[in-house]
Amino acid sequence: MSTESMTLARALNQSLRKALEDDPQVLVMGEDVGRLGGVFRVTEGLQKDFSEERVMDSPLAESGIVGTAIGLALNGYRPVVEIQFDGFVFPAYDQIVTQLAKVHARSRGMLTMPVVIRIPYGGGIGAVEHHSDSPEALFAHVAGLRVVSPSNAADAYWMLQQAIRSDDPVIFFEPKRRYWDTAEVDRAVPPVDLHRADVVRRGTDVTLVAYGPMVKVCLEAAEAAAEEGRSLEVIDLRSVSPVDFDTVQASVERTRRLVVVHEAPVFFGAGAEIAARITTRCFYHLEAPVLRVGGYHAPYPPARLEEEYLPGLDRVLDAVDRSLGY
Amino acid sequence: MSTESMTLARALNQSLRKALEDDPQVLVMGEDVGRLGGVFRVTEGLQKDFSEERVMDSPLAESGIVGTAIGLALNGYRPVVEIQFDGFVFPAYDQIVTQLAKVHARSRGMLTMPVVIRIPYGGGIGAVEHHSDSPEALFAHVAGLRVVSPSNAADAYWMLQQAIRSDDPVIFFEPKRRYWDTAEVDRAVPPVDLHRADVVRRGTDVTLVAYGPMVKVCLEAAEAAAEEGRSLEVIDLRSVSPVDFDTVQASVERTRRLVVVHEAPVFFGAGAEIAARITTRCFYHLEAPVLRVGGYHAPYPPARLEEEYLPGLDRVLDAVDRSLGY
Amino acid sequence: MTVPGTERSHAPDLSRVLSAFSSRAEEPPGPIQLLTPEGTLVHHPDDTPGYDPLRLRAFYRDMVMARSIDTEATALQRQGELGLWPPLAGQEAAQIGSAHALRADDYAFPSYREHGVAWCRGVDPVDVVRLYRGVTNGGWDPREKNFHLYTLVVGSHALHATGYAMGLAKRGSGAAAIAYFGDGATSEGDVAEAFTFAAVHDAPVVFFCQNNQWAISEPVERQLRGPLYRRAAGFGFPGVQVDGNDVLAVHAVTEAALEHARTGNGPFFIEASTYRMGAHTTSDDPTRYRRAAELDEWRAKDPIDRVRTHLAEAGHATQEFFDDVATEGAELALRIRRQVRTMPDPDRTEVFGHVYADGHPLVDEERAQFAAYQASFADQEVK
Amino acid sequence: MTVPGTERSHAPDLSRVLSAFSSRAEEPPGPIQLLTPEGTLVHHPDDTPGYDPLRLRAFYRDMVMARSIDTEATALQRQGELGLWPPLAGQEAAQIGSAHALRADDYAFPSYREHGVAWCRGVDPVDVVRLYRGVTNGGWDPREKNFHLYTLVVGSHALHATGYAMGLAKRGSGAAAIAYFGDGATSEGDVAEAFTFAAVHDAPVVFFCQNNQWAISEPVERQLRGPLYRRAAGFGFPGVQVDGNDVLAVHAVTEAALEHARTGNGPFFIEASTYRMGAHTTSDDPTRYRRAAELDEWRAKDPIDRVRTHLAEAGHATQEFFDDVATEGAELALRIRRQVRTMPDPDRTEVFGHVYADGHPLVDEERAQFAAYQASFADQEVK
Ligand SMILES: Cc1ncc(C[n+]2csc(CCOP(=O)(O)OP(=O)(O)O)c2C)c(N)n1
Ligand SMILES: Cc1ncc(C[n+]2csc(CCOP(=O)(O)OP(=O)(O)O)c2C)c(N)n1
Ligand SMILES: [Mg+2]
Ligand SMILES: [Mg+2]
Repeated sequence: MSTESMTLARALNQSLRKALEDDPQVLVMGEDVGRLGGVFRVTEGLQKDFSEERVMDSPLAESGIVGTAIGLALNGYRPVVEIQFDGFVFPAYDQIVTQLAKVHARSRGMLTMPVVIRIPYGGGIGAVEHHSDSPEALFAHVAGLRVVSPSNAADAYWMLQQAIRSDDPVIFFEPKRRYWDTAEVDRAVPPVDLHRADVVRRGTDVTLVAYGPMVKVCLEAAEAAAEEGRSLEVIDLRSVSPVDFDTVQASVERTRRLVVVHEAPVFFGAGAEIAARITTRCFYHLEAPVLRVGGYHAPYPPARLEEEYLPGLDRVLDAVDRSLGY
Repeated sequence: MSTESMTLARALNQSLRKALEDDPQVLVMGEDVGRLGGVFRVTEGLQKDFSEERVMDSPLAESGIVGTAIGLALNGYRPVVEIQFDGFVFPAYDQIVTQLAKVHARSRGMLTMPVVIRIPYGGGIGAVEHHSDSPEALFAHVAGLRVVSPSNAADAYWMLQQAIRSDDPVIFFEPKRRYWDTAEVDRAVPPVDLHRADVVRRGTDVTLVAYGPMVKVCLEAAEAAAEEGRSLEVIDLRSVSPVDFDTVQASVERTRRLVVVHEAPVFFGAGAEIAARITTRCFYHLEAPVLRVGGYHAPYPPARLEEEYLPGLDRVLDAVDRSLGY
Repeated sequence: MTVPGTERSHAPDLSRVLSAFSSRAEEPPGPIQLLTPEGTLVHHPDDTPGYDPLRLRAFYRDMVMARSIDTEATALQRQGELGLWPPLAGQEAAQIGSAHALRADDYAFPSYREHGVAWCRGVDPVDVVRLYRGVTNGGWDPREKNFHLYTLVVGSHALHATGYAMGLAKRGSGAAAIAYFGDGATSEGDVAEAFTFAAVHDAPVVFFCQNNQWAISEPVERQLRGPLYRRAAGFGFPGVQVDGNDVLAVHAVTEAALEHARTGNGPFFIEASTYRMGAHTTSDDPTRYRRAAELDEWRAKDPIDRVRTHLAEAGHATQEFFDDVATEGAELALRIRRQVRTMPDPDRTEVFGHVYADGHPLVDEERAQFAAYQASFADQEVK
Repeated sequence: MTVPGTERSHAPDLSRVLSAFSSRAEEPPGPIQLLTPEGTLVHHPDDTPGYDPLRLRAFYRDMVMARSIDTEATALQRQGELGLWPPLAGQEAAQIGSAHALRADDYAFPSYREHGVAWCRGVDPVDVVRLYRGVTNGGWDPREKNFHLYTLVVGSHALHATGYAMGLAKRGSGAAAIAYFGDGATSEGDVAEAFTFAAVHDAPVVFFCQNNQWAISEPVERQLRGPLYRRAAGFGFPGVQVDGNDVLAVHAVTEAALEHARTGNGPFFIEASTYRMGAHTTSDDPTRYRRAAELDEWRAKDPIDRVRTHLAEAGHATQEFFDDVATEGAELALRIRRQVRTMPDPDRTEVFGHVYADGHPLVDEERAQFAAYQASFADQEVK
């Protein structure tokens, strides 16, 4: 019996545990990942069971963490790095963009960079500044990186396994406000591809595309819409780079309408790329322009305003209405 | 007689000189900007004429340069920072994204950040790795920043003046392969707004949108197309954040076709945002999807391959053909 | 509210304190200390009468106020009134002693735990609490207080302080900047770059590191090797270690360091050895990573107790004084509580309020859309 | 080609060199030196016969080879065959001396000017030149040579070396890593973070800084205050300054430092004082920022001349040997020239070749579009 109900955070913990067991080259590193088990407890108990050599509390320096992870990867290790919060990945941005992403290309394939960078991201938990950002677009634009985000515990478990096994660097965005959401995880089911989108609800009128924390919002919106007789299809994109455009295209060719939802600011966000490409692929199918629901062009606001800022069910349904209005 | 023919690099030099003369709070800082005058000689002669106090050779540390510029701005100065090459802005990315961009919002308008970050960008000069990147999308996604790029000497002169006078941080991308291109600069003409797009060639069949180094390519493409009886409109976007969508929209409502051209990789690039928004604004006008011509999803290649990598006249015309094929 | 820092202390002679630093051998006997945990004065025996009792009482009062703010805010967080609170308990001497050394025209750059410094700079604690309630990302006018906004990205403000100090020197202001950060922050590249810029520019900036032994769950040994104060020498400027729980020593050392900076001698580094007695923040559970014995050890070195003992034993303060201060602390706590409980949420459109200083079409467009969208609900409600 | 580094030198006793470091007072008389600019041996008078003549001749040969590569590449750039070349002239002793101290299983992380180290690691100079011709961003198999690709983003590879060394220690390999960078690089936060990580993890890494006095147009005084080698002490590990134009001293110090690292004592910092005799790169014009007199001063300290004088005067080498080496250098230059001139451009599809290790639909799609687009021209040409 391999199926078990667990939170998304625990699924990640179990996935790390499995990776550490399966492959002695896997390392876990980051600030407070050791005895504390990370501020979200995702690495809880790992140092105790796998030693300080394999689960390392790093100095408080993100560029140093990623930079030394690159060196460890050059030496045959497979580091899984934790960045404590979304807003603290930027000191490491140079190492990620100019180094990590390019090692494979520069070495003409002679060197691989099996490094996973786990980043709890997004808002909705009432946090202080720099603790609620959604910077995925800033990584998706960079060739050489893979960018993914699970929306539920089962995907969290498996996608992290796949990310660790990938020989490419993977930026692994964890929807922090879903850490405590529970789902069934089947640890025996062979995984689907890391970069495949998943049609999580069938529908006929409008397609909703989301990933990470917004999948749940879209499912709720679809549920609410159903009560009003509208049939929304919901796609969990799962991967932001590359994007599984085939799955989205197939859906839009049926529904003829698309709304993309993410927490990150709309301007230059993932929705732009999806809108541009799907419009090209489905030009003669679309009955309405691809609409986008996301963050505003403003810094993430203080916690008491985040409910206004974050896309919620109502804003998604408003966009659906607008789409159907064409 | 205020009009003078000069290179784009010299126009920038003259603009900096003017700013230093006009406002004692203006400072120039960066690596090698002093005695050397910068590796592209944009700051040539400034330290000699304005002292080491106002034109400062900074230590080799980009985060330090931007971080101290923030401190100087807090103290009433207006620093104009030079980043030596596009690929070296990333060590400063954290200071730009989490600090510079947010000071005004965090202080609820009590503090302003009149900092200009000049970045020579783009390829085409046969440079080594990290010296040919076009990272503008990575800044445009970030609220609180303004992102502009002149395409010619006259705009270079005036846009830099305006950027320095702005109370917001401006990321000023200089098309390095156009540094030596000459144009007439009228130093008396009152500037148009920093963020207005400019229709630089009128046409009726397809609109081309570009900025920085690609404007010239688009103008050449329009010239070549004209010989085959095709009338292309060319818009110099000038500003990547905010984007002057009104000007683009007005054009596309007439031509009904749009091709966006930039050097940066297409995936998650500026073309995506322009395509998404113009498709929404002009949904019933467009005869073809907005097409994008730009860099591939790959690190900028070694110099001997850059001609294949960079969008050139042929690739622009190919996209025009495809657009007209709808 | 006490807003000191404008008059000079009657502390041990600055030059004597400075020479105490410079004559220190490679391996000093320990951090600079003027007041032992037992409340007795050490060093400078010829410095009698030592600190002016007035100043001593001001130290004591502000330390008690800081702890009072901290206790109240922690309670408010537990009651759900705040999203988060990073307690300063244990670090009162480091903060109050150093802040008292600042002049009004000096500019301070705090990190996120400098509630005691904020208090000394005249920032209303309610404004500090406002930040952690999630009402704003700012909270006060930095220029008015010469006290910058809190910076949460660890270490990044060390560079702002350095740049600010470069500006002070440029205009020959004669003032200094001070940057507060923790032991963990010293690992960040930005702090090292700040050292480099400050040294090369002879910037009048004091780097004040509260080494509270922990960066969340990581003990200082995970951040560095060897005595931290020596870091500065590697960058070409002086650094000293001071007993961070000794308000007298902290004050004297900071005053000397600021004077060093203000008089054109460049940057100065202070390592104040202290201890975070509480959790990292209210979200943290320190029992997961540290021993109770360690806490007990440091409790015995409480920064407030020793001043109180000294004041009482030297006859510098009466019971009435202590009672008054206690009352003042309780009243302050009450005021904070009252004001926080009735604190209104920010206006919704605040999201768009200050993204840019100059006009911006995209922000305008989104603000308008947002307003229209909100209005559509109003319509519905009316229906 | 000489590929040394696998046998141990017959140099002055390591322990004696190390103790020479550790007994150094706070203000050392100057950098560690074994061979004066005039070619006479200093220090360790009881160390006769000093370095094995075989080793001395190997040093000399490799330094001449390095200069030969450099001169040829500079010429090729002037003739338009290369896009750029960063000359190493003047830094041969620092590079050859340190590289000879490396064992085959040590791993070196160069910056962009380490052509001499590359040579000693057995990298074909043609592969180095290939990079600056713009044919590739790599050029050789780093794992085969235990010599990493050049890193152009200043300072960032200091962290890679540290991480690599952490890995060496983890598997108890007994080998060390070495990171080469310049004086300017020490300002970058990444280098400071590397120091912190290395110190905290006791990583077997040697930080080898070639202080060539300039970072493009900025003299070292724009980067730091005080002696650079002391930076290490501030991070809790040893640092020494060595005459970087003295191949014997560089070799001895590097060997000691590597041994220190390999035997579990953690990182070591070496400041090799040397001089960039040429331009920063072929795009640079140093006459804009530095005095001719300074260059003359350093010419008198040429690292190759002094070894040659010593070899000749000590009777360790004949004229025939010098002639052979000169011929070898000329032949190498000729081979480089020939191979560069006939070097084919990379295949166009190389752009898409190695973006990812695993499959990637976007890259596949763009590759296919690119191929179709190219084919469309072929069609047109056929028409
Ligand atoms: C760049 C960055 N990385 C990580 C964090 C998360 N974080 C907040 S406080 C902290 C520990 C700071 O320790 P220290 O500098 O010693 O200050 P203290 O909290 O002890 O006062 C960490 C890791 C952050 N705020 N910024
Ligand atoms: C992060 C970064 N910033 C700027 C540059 C541009 N740049 C290349 S070399 C150089 C100077 C390096 O000086 P130093 O470290 O002393 O090495 P040297 O060239 O003298 O060997 C600069 C500023 C760069 N390559 N990387
Ligand atoms: Mg601490
Ligand atoms: Mg140098």
